[in-house]
Amino acid sequence: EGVKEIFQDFQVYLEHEQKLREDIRQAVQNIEQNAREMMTLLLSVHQQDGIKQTPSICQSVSPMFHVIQEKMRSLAELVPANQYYRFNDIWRFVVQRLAFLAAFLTYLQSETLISRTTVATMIGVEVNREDGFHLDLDDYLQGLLQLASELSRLAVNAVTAGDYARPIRIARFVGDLDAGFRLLNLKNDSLRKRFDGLKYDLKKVEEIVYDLTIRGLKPNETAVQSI
Amino acid sequence: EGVKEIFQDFQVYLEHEQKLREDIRQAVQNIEQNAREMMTLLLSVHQQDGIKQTPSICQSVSPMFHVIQEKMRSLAELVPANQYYRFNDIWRFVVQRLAFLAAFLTYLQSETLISRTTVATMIGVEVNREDGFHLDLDDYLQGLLQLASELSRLAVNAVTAGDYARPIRIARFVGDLDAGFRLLNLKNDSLRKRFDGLKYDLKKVEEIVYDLTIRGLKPNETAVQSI
Amino acid sequence: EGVKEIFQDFQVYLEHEQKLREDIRQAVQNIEQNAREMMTLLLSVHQQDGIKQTPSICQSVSPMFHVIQEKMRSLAELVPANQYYRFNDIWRFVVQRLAFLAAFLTYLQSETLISRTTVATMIGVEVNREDGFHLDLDDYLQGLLQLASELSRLAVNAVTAGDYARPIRIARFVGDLDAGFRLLNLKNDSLRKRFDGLKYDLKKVEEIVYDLTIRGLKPNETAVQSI
Amino acid sequence: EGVKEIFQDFQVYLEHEQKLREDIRQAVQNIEQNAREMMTLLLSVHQQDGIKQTPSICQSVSPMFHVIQEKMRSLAELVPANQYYRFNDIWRFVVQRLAFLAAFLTYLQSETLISRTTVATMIGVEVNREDGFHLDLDDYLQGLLQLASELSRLAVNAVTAGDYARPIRIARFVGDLDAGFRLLNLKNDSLRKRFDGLKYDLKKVEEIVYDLTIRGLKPNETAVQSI
Amino acid sequence: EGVKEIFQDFQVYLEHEQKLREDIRQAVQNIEQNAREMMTLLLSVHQQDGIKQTPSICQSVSPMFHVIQEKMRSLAELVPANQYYRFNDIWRFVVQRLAFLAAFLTYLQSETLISRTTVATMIGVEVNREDGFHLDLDDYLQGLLQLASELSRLAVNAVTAGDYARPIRIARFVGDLDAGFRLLNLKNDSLRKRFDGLKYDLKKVEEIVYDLTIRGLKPNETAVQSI
Amino acid sequence: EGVKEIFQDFQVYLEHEQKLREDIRQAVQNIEQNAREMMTLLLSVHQQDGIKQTPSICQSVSPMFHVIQEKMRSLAELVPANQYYRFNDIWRFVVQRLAFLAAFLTYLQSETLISRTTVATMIGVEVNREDGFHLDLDDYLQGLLQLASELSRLAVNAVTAGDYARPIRIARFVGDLDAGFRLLNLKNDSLRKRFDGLKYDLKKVEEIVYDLTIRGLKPNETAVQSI
Amino acid sequence: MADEKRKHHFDKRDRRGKRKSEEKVDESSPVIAAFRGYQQELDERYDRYERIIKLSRDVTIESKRTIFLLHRVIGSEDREGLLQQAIDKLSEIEASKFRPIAEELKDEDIYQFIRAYTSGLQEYIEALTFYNFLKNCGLIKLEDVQKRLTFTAADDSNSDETQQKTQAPVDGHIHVVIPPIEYILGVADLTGELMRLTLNSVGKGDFETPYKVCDFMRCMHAAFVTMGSMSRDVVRKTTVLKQSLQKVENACYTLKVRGSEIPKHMLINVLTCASSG
Amino acid sequence: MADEKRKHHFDKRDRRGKRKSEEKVDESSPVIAAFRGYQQELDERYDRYERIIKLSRDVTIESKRTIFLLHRVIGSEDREGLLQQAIDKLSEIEASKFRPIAEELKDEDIYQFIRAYTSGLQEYIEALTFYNFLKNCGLIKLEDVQKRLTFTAADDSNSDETQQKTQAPVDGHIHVVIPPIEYILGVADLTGELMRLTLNSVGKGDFETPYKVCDFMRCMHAAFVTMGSMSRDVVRKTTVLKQSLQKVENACYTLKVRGSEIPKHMLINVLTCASSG
Ligand SMILES: [Mn+2]
Ligand SMILES: [Mn+2]
Repeated sequence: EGVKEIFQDFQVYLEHEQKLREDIRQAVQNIEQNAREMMTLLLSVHQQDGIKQTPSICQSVSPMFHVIQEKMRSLAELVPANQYYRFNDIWRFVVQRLAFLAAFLTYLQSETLISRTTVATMIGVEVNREDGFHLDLDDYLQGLLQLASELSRLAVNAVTAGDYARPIRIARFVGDLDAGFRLLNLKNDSLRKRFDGLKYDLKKVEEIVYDLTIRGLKPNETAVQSI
Repeated sequence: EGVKEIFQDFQVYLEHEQKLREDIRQAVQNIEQNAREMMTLLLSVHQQDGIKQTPSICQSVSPMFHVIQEKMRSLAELVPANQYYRFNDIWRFVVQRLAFLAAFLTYLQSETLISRTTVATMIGVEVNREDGFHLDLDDYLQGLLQLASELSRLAVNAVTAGDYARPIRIARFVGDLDAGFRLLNLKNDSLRKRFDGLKYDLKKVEEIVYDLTIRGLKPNETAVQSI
Repeated sequence: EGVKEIFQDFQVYLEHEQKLREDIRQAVQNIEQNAREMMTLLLSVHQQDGIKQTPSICQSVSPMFHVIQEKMRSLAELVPANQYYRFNDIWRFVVQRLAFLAAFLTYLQSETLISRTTVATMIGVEVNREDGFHLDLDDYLQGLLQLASELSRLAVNAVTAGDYARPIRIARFVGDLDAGFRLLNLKNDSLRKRFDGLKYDLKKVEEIVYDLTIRGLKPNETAVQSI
Repeated sequence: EGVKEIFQDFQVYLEHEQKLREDIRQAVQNIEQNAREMMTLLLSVHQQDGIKQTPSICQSVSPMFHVIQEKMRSLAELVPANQYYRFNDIWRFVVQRLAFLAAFLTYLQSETLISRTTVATMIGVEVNREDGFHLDLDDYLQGLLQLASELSRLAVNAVTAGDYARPIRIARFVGDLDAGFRLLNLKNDSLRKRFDGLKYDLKKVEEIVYDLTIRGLKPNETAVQSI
Repeated sequence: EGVKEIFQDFQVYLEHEQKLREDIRQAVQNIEQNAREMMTLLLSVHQQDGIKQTPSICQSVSPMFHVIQEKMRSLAELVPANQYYRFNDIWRFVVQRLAFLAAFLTYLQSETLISRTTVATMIGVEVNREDGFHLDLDDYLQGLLQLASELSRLAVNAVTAGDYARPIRIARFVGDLDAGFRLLNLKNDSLRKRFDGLKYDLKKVEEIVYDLTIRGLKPNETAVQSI
Repeated sequence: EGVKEIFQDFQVYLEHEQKLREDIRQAVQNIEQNAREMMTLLLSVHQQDGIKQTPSICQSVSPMFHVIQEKMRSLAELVPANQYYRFNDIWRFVVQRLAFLAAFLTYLQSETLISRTTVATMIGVEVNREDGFHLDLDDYLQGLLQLASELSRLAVNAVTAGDYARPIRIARFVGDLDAGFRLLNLKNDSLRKRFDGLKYDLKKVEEIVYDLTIRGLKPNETAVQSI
Repeated sequence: MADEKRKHHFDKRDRRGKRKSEEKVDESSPVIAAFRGYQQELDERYDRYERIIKLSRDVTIESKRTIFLLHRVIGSEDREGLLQQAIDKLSEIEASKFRPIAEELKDEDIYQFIRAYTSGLQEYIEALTFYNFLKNCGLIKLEDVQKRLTFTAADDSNSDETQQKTQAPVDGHIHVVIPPIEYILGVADLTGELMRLTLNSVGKGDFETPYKVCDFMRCMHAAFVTMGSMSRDVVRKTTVLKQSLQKVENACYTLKVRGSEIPKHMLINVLTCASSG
Repeated sequence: MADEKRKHHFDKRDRRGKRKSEEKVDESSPVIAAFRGYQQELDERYDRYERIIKLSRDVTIESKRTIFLLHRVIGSEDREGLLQQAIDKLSEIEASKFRPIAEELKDEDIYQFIRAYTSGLQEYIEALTFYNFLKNCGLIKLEDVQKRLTFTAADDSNSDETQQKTQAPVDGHIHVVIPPIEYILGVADLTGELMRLTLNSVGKGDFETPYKVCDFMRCMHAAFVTMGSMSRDVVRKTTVLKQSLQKVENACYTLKVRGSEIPKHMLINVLTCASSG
């Protein structure tokens, strides 16, 4: 029975794969727990008076990325060379969330767009595929799209908190993001779908600027710029 | 023909099972009828002028929980020890609805979050799984999520009814709920899905506060607090 | 922050639940591996000349039930009292398969119908629901239906292997099973559906007996009976 | 609130409908139990030597139709005048089965096709819609199609039992049925679908006749006719 | 309001479309009725002694194609130029059946394979797609596959009727068909699926030839050829 | 082997079909790339100061339709006569987008409603179904609905950019469109669904007019008219 | 109508007669004789079913058109004219579609054919209740709808045929009976149209309709919640109803917050502008 | 190939250049600059993916054709000729389709592109193992399949471009790596073809093949049952495998019972008749 022998090898192969997949899944679940805590902290910026406590919120979240870096490196060690995309689905979600967290934190600190390299550094992975466990471009972009969505919410709450300049700046930032994304020739289904949502985020902030404009609440350009 | 006798025993057994399931279903249907009536009553708070009649609405719904307690206890007696989870699906829906009703009533009375223990007491079931027919944590949480959704609707109608302070308080309450849920690592599919809806409820009430703010309709803090 | 504390308790609770579910799943997967090996062994009876090696095949499978009993008892210990039906779905499939394996082994050894009690004993679980981790009647019946299906296949292969008496005996056995099942008022969807398949298994073996008869290959009654 | 009053009537209407539907369902379940027993008895004609015991089997089933008649009349009393088709779905299945049982019994007794009137009489319902609870033409036809299917199985088992004339007669009978059904311009989905199955039943018995013919086992016409 | 006039034109246009679809559906239903009658007639060739009446059966079916041609031409007139594939699904089924009927009739008359052109002519449609309402290749092929299935049944009944030459000829014909189809790389799902059935038809007729051969019932070549 | 040759022809035919579908798909993908670029350009009208650059934006987009015309004509050449609806699904999406682009461009240039004929000319297809590759009415209407949605967004951004006359004109234009669509009895699901969105677009622009009116920002009629 | 019917039957006999001579069917067989009878019975039922379906389809189309027409009432200068047109259309539907359906259903068990006309009936109820809401601001009762679908038995030339076939009802009336559940489901659909009406009203500067609709729909919602899960259709439509209700509530909310911005003295100005714009 | 590639890239630069001058995009923005880079990266990946998909689609079509061709072996007089044709076709697929795929995958993480070529690869494995079964009556090993999809690195004009872009593998070979699971799934599909082969064999009077196939498939089935539920695909294909196996078992059964009727002396006669008929 040559057939039997041929298949016995596969049994070992499949068991090993299953074990590996299980280990990766556990590592990822562990990271998700951290991400969830960071998320809760960062989102408190939306709460009453939260917008005024931005600096202190950022300060408490910022160091938490060290833990993330460590855990991501442990995760990376589990994955065999050149097999990143074999198990990609398991950590895709949490990496996108981490990219979002890094991008949101950076925005809150400096109102700038975080670069791919910076995200990679903050969450402790490589930038380039050739170097191993890296930040997939798709995941970085997904993080930015989540950022746009969160910012449209922030614009609403900024007005509530009496900050009329911030929505104007957010509108420009999201407009830039939109222009950037429009350059991309997206095929990927989930990225494309999320990108379709950007249109609504942009529309939302445009409408807020409109609301401010028509009521004469829009600050002048100097006031807008001075963060 | 040993086979025949064996199967005849099974037949008796299966008939008994079906009878039991039928009895449970009828008991549950009966409770559903009560729940529906309480629902209709409580929802009248949305009606024009309803919000002003909150106390009298609450007063008429409150005693109806006595009937619920009785009926739930009769239901509990029907379910054999160890078989709570066997028939769980039959009453899951109505228990979630009752949890919602208790939570909504409590909110309308005191604008506080009802505890799991209180829900269990109000609907006449145990708190702990070990004690038999209990309030499953999932069902309690589902009730809270229904509450968030109903409150976002209430915020809309409060504005229409000219009450501009209530939406502000609702926004804070729903924000707290959101922060609470964010701490949980939800797996359960239906709970998770419902939780995704909470994000929209929160956004909705934040936008209402925004609308009030931008038009200068937001009352000052003292006015907001004095319920 | 009463809300926060409450939700943190829930978080602990939910994590414990997930851990438990994960442990049960692993234990079940482990048993599935054993069941698969037993399956492969028992199914070798279909192979050319397999039918003649029935006794030795049975002898190698029979002791493997000891391992099953041990593992099933460990599984049972994992499941808290009252929660059999909560996690039921996880082991339902493997228990049905074990019931089938026990039934098929018994048939091959003695051409008799295994009782529910015997199945329970062989796989190391209780017979009665009240005693905790038990063999659900549905699962036992599912095992019998799988047996009927496998026997109709065996009848085919017996003929190919030149054994013309065995299909006659199988036809009678499956006929008895069919008459037994007909007494039951089945509601359960999956059981009912599988039962509809029994009709085809029976028809199949009847047609085999027909094929043998019309070609004069049917042995006389004495030859049929002497196993 | 005119709306409220208008809808209160419907509440009563719906409750009454639900109650009625429940009562009918119970009555039907009860009849199904009887039908199942009759089924098991009649189908024993397929068993070893069953074909020779046809007369005694028929004798034991025949009087069971008296009980059916009674129960069907009780059922008929539940249904309001001119609302047969409102609740039709509940008893459709069992009536088709009863029609089959009557048709099979009649065939076994006299090898004739039972008429619609006779079926109606045997199961205690009216023939014409105008007279109340009647035998729907569709249900009668469905019973006949079940008969064709059962007869194709009987042809197989008749050969096994050494009766070579019966399949010839069955082939003619099923051929006639097929010719009859071909006259009908069927639209009804389920009837049409079942009718498509008749083609296979016919093919099966044609193949049996073929098997007998080519082996010279086909009896001459006189032998075929003498039942 | 130029807009208004434009949209009123559109409305006329849309109503016309709906009417058109309805008309086509009715025309097709009407043709289906004729096809069903022709089917019943042609299939009577399977009945006892039917095979001997083949010529008269063919004679009565043959002229019925004139009616089909007329009705198909009326149908074709309904379908605007260029829109064959817009409404294709409505007539696909009946055209396949007509293709089968033409193919079966032709086979019964001359034992030859009908060409696509001849089918098109017989049912009154164009051969080439470019010329408008045509016979789609897929539909023609589906008709041929139905033919193979019907011929395997005819081979069985021919033996029963004592005609041993016909199955030999059918086997060759179906073998040729099978070889032809094997040349095609089928993509189309439904066609491929139906084609998978062809091998069972072929197997069946070849088994009949085998049965005849081993019993020395196979006529010599001259007898086979003389139709 | 006449059969063989016939089937070989069929094979050639089938392969040609598959190739054709592939070619069409590629041509469409290619056009989609162009449409995306035109989209990005035209949408830049929403950007800060974009509205003032409308003429130059239009000037750069306008000639791009020449490329579209060429590519659409090449696509049309691929599609054999009479087979438009066979492959319709492949280009439906891009044609709707092109219809929108043509309609938006025309609106930006002259604030008029583009006619179906003009769209057809601009994208290089026929107007009438009879003439082959044409602009389906549904696709034209879908383009108009996309236009309404984009115009409501433009009205918001016009106000932000300080242009108070444009929203008034947009409101009238969208109002006319709405009145036009109301004349249609839509059946088509996707069109109907999209049409339901039109009322939100209309509501939005009418709210802007309201906002301008109550603040006395609405320009007088002369100012509104002078584009 | 009756002539057409007779012709139809004649055709059939003709077809069958012709077939008889051609077919290979053994007419002496009792099976065949019985099935010939079944064929006739089935054909009659199917034909009746088909005729009703066709009428019902027309009812659906015409009712939908009436609903579209009714939506034009909002913001129109010829409100009464449009309402008149609508009720004329509805009367036309009753006379030309429901009367023939009533004739088909005479002495039949309506539940045997209910599926053939349920969608038409529900759409008609939706249209009629919509008309009534616009006209009288309330809900028309089932009895009143039923009255509209009750016709005096025809007294024309073909009455003899009808008389022969069936017993004329004592009161000389024929009906399309409306089972209460059909009424309820039709009314549930009404709420979708009311939601559209509200949104259009807001657009046209009509500030009263939204509040009126909102109140009305809340009552409906309460009624549906109380009815509960008696029927799967009701549950499904209750969900849709709630969604529509929330859209209307949001519209009222918008009106309120926007309205808050109008300087009192401008209010009249705005309203007149809006209605003429 | 390489020329085409370069042309492709050139086209793109051209297109982009033109666009730059026309567009309203603020090129000085760092966001835009970054996204221009992302665009290029995405385009490259998508283009590579598309190219692989196209190649894989061709592989699927050609492999299916090879399988059809192989089915003609049964009952054919030119068995060896057909087998030769088949292996030639397979070699052609390897050279003209898999080599380009291997080039595309060089130095890439194959799992990023596996979905682009999994269906082609499985179909090819199905065809190759089918060929091997007909030729040698056994299962070809994964290593042997892998060897066929291993190519010596091209030494032609465009090697410099490749060299620059990536590190050439030390051994000078490029591969289309076959993950074991792909091999397993391809082999699972083989059983469907074996089932067809059996049924055709019975038709053509070949009495040996069915038994041979039956044995082989039982081994496969045992192997798959033992592997169990490691992957959803495997479970699904195990079910199909079992159905195919039972069809084959039924065919063997038929052969046996039919064979029982042949008078011994006729057996040779029949066999010769059958093979010539
Ligand atoms: Mn509607
Ligand atoms: Mn295959």
